[in-house]
Amino acid sequence: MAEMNMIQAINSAMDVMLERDSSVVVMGQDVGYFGGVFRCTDGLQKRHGEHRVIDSPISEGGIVGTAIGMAVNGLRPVAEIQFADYIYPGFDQIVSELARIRYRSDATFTTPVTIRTPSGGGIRGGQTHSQSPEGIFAHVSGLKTVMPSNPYDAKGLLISAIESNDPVVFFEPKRIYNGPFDGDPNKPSQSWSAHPRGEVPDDYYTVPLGQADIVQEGDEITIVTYGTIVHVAQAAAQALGVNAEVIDVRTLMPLDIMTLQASVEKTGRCLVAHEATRFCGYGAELVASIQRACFWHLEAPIERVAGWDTPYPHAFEWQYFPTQKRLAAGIRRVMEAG
Amino acid sequence: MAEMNMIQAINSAMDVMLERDSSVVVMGQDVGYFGGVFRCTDGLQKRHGEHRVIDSPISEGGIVGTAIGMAVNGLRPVAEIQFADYIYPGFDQIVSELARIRYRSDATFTTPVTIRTPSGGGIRGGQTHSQSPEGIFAHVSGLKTVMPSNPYDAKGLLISAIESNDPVVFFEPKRIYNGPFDGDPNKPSQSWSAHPRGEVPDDYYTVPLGQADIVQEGDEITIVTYGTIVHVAQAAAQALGVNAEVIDVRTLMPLDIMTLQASVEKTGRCLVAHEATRFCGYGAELVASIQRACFWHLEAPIERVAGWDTPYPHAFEWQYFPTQKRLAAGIRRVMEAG
Amino acid sequence: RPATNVDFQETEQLAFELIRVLDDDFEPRGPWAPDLDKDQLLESLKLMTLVRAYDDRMYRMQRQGKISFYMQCLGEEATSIGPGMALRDGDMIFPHYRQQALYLMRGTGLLNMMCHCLSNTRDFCRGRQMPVFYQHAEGNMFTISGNLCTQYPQAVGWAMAAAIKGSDDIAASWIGDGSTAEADFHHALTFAAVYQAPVILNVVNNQWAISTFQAVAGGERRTFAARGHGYGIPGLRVDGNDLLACYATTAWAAERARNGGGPTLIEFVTYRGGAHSTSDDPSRYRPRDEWSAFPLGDPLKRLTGHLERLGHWSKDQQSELEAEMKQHVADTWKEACSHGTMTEGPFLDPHEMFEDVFEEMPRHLDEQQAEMMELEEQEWPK
Amino acid sequence: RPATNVDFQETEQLAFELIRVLDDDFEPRGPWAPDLDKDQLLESLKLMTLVRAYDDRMYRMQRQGKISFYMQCLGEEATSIGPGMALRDGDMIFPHYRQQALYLMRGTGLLNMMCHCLSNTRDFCRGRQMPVFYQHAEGNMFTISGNLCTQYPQAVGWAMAAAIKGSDDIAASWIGDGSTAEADFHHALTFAAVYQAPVILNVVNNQWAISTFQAVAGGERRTFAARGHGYGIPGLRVDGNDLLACYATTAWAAERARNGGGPTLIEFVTYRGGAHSTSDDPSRYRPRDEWSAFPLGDPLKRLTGHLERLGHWSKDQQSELEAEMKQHVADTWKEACSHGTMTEGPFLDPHEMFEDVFEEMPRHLDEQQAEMMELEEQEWPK
Ligand SMILES: Cc1ncc(C[n+]2csc(CCOP(=O)(O)OP(=O)(O)O)c2C)c(N)n1
Ligand SMILES: Cc1ncc(C[n+]2csc(CCOP(=O)(O)OP(=O)(O)O)c2C)c(N)n1
Ligand SMILES: [Mg+2]
Ligand SMILES: [Mg+2]
Repeated sequence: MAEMNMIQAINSAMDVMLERDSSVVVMGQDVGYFGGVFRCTDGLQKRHGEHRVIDSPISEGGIVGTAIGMAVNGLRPVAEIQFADYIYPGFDQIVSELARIRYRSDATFTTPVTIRTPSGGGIRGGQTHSQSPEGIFAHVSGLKTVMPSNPYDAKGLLISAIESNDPVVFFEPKRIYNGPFDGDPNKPSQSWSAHPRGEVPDDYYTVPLGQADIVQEGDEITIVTYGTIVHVAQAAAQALGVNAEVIDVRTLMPLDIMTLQASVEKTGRCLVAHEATRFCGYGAELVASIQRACFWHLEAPIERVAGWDTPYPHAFEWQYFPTQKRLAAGIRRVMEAG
Repeated sequence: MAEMNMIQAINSAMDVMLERDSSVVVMGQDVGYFGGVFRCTDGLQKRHGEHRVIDSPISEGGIVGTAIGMAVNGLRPVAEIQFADYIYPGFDQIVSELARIRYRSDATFTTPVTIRTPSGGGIRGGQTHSQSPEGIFAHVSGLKTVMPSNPYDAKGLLISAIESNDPVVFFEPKRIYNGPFDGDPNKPSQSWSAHPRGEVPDDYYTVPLGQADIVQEGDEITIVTYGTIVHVAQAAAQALGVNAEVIDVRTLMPLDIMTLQASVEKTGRCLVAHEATRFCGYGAELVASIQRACFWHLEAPIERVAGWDTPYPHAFEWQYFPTQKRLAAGIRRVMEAG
Repeated sequence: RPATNVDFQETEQLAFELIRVLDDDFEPRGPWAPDLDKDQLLESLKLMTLVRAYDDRMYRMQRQGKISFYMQCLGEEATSIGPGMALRDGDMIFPHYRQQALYLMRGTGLLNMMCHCLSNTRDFCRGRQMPVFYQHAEGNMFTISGNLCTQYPQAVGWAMAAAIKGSDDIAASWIGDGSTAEADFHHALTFAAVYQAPVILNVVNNQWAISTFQAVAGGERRTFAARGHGYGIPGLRVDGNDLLACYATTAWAAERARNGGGPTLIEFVTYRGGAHSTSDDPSRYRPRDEWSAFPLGDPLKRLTGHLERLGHWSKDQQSELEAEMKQHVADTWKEACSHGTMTEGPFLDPHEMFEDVFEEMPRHLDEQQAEMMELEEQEWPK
Repeated sequence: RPATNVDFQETEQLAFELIRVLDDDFEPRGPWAPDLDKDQLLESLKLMTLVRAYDDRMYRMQRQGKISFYMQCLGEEATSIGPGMALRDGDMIFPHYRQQALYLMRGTGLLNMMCHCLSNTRDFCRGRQMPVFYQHAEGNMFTISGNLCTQYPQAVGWAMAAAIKGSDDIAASWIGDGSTAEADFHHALTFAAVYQAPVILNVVNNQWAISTFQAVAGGERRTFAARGHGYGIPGLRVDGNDLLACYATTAWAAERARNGGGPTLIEFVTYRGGAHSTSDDPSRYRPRDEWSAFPLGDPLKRLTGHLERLGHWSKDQQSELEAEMKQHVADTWKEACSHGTMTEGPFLDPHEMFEDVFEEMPRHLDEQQAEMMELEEQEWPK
């Protein structure tokens, strides 16, 4: 056991897998000699060699395309896209190829590729360093989509992703790389050491894909969220003194609807929250699935708190970001309805 | 007035706009000398010249990227992507550039580009000639997203799209290019001449963006859909003898929620249907928005009928496609619930 | 013909010439003439004749509505067969959709290929792909994609992995002239150059991309073979209707790659003898007699001409062979249809549509599968 | 220096040489020596000195937390200023993020650029972009994107439109060495070649792409200038720290484009003198003294050296100029801050966040805007 922040946990996951499985390779822009712009691959090339931790040209399409070819030849590439905002030049290889090669070939070819990419805002990154495109990938049949909210899950889920024979897009909420964030930018930044999930085993372990996590039990309302907003939601509910059940979806596809359903049937009220823009965002699917599964138990309409339907504006980050204030307003709307 | 199928109506819209506005240009693969693989640009190069109706290299990214540059220089490009399945190599230019140039530049630069692309299945096109990715584009702030369901709307909406100073992604349901389709592949194919909306003015007219269309009034259930499924839904409701209100969304972004809300408040029951895969599809947003707007009027959970969450399989097209049978099952679930 | 280990600089001229072996009198000439023995030549002729018979039959079957779609490789056969002969079984092939000959060479089997085009119970894609999107893992033939050029960087990645694993197998990929405009062409060349991947990147320049002449892809300003020069990748421009030249140039590039010399880009100059696909009508955009005027002729005629000159073959033997292949194809078609057609059973079980989206079927697909199967039971209209 | 209307073939050698004007003694030599008069040279020196003072100040302001982010162009100034002088006002510029000098040349204004970096009430992006993502429509300077290389095909499209409209304005775009690996590089070159677009495509090879040396983009196997050869596009490899060479080569390419000669690719060889950005720590991946060892020197020293040789300038005058510019920048910064900073008002009104997503605000944004404004009123924690 060691105290790790999310960067160290993610680094450890790759380190462990590079050690355990000689078919694992790590690739991406600046990931090798330098160790990554967020340091997630720090030291890996030194430990595992240039042939297994590879600096790639600035070509997201080329990174995904070659990763697919490597996977077809028996490797397990873990490819980093430096920011989720820059994943789009690789979109065709992800959607048209990576996601469907197993299917179209009747599983005679498979592509166990993991794509890691930092996402989300709250770091003054403006419109091209803050995006949360997870909903787009969750819509693509054949991709698994994951977003952890703490170091323990990050390492365990990333190892599961690397070991999965299905392609996985693994989003890393960069705002909480170094510490949990309750949505108040004026507070001194916290470290993971205080957080129970900041305790991470040094060795191999997994957190299974496809299982949501009830991070806080409650009976007045269910808050379904993931990534950074898990921490904001907990803080908001606490500040309001509402006994909320907070669920961290963790794996967006496949979705653990059973855990969500059981909770909403218990509380009768539900708020869905994420950082991504609202219209057609992942939250829409959560609402649609939950209203169908729990309709007869719902005492109020399901509300969504999400990024506004605009690009992520540099100057207005804290009016754009789903802060405690906005979560609280959403919780109130749900609690006071009906 | 003339009888036109959707291909002729779309061709006429571009012809009219090329004639009226010297800044309009048409570009895309095979659109020039040949007139397009679906004939939508037939005769346009001959009439308007090689400089205004341009054959492009096979490079969707280059087509969108150069179209943006042309727009910045005062032109109004109408770019064809030969199949919606092949739009992804242009995805970065659409999402990162086209959608956000107005915003990021405080409207000092604008990009009035229309991207036309045939979408949807039912033509034995398999997984790479049948996709319906509209939900992905509706999620991107800054894009308008349109899908007509008949020749009259197709021409009027396309002219509105070309005249819009916002970028528009214009999806053309290729299954109904030549005639309406009620979902039964064994019936002899129908022509548009029998359909009231097959009557199309030869000259300029518009159908405004952002307005849904109630194609059939009813009071038992509201069916919200668009594109090919509009026709399937009408046939299914009729076959069941259900007095359904069928709404053609027409413009997916911005969504005309008021028309949907008024209808569902009246009927108390709602089915959402589309061809795209269900998980995180556009229908999820429709359900999420409607359940919030109409929660207290709903007598049953909102159901979705959509493409299964798999790639579009060649051999099982009619088990995959939302046929009358599947629409009917959905209608029954909604009608019988509660 | 430079040594296979020369520096890039010494190869530059080869991107602008047209590398040929067979002259107009079917005589092998020049430094590229390979030593293929009689059996190998006859083997390749047999294959070429079979592919033509296959294409001809399948094209007509589509016209009769027996299959939904088809694409011929008429006139381009040598650009698959020649290279195929020069590669090892362990080398991985990432084809474009006009390499049916390579699938036959790698043991995919005529019957299996027909069953795929029929999407029948024996389809190795289990009905999930349109006709001609073949695959054959055992034969190291990759699954064909509908999206142009995506296989190019994949081939480079496969080759990078071979190098990482210390194997001397190489990868080879094919695309068309029009596809060179796609992003993945640049991705492939960039990564191949940077990592010196053991890969052969082939461009089959058949003059047309559906209705657009290769000039719309920039082929007239500069040869496609020269596209690699900006990256320091050797380019060979080859007479694609000359089976011996196709073989010899691939052998050169393969030896170079296997010995650590890195990638080679090969442009095969040929002509698309047929329509783009069964959905296409070339009479709308090109002269009907263009092929007959094409200076590089017909690869089949040139190969038979060569064999006749060697005294290994005669017109009669060729007619016999064609009749034999035609019969073989007809018999195989009959057998293929016995495994189901689009209209007559046996049919694939639609529940298979939900398999292989993921390794294990997640709950939501399980439910959708059950819902679909239940609907299958129901009558409609009731 | 060939005539500007020569065939591509006659330009090929220029992609492998290093085109220079100023020799090591700051003497102009060779056929590329332009005739820039004293005033023009002093003008460019003034600008270069201003840009350095600006970069220096803004870099420190970020370090002090006054702005969120910054990127210098230290050492690369000549690759913007030289070309900028050779273009006409009507020519459209699609820059990379290190062309701040071009914005200054095109009249964007130091004050406005600072106000943008502060995202304050005078920010021409109204707070929507990170610092250094400038724009200036009146000056025909495009809005900078965070996504690398996207501006390249856009510049080609702009140039195609100019040709369609019969104007003789041209477009010019800049990217870095690392960005050449992106798909849009290939898109731009393909379309530029096919349509012979009047465009200048510049690659600023400053040796580094964040932590990766230009070799990771393939720069060591083949010059970036040669990337165009595969498409038949002339490439010029230029000493990017030689303002006169940067000017002269751009003038050549501009004249060629304006007269229908089509695109030119220009590689400017230079060195990234500073960190990649304020988020970067180059000591982790390159020797601290690498710049001082860079053979092409410092563009500012070379320009002052040249002017001194001509007797137009002295060390003292340069120190005065630097002091003057430093003061000018300091004063302007003070004024900029009076329009608001990240911490002190006046602030932009957050409701503006919802404007310009579309030309007219649709209902859902209207509602979201109202909801946000209402929340702004509320206290939290209550
Ligand atoms: C990404 C993508 N864009 C467009 C298409 C549509 N399309 C299919 S084949 C084809 C022409 C390809 O021409 P070429 O590369 O020369 O190959 P050929 O058909 O001549 O063998 C086009 C445009 C596609 N399949 N994929
Ligand atoms: C599409 C995309 N991928 C990755 C990045 C992250 N990134 C920003 S700058 C940079 C390096 C660019 O290097 P180069 O092109 O040489 O330009 P320079 O910084 O040297 O001027 C990278 C990788 C990005 N902004 N956009
Ligand atoms: Mg072709
Ligand atoms: Mg650089």
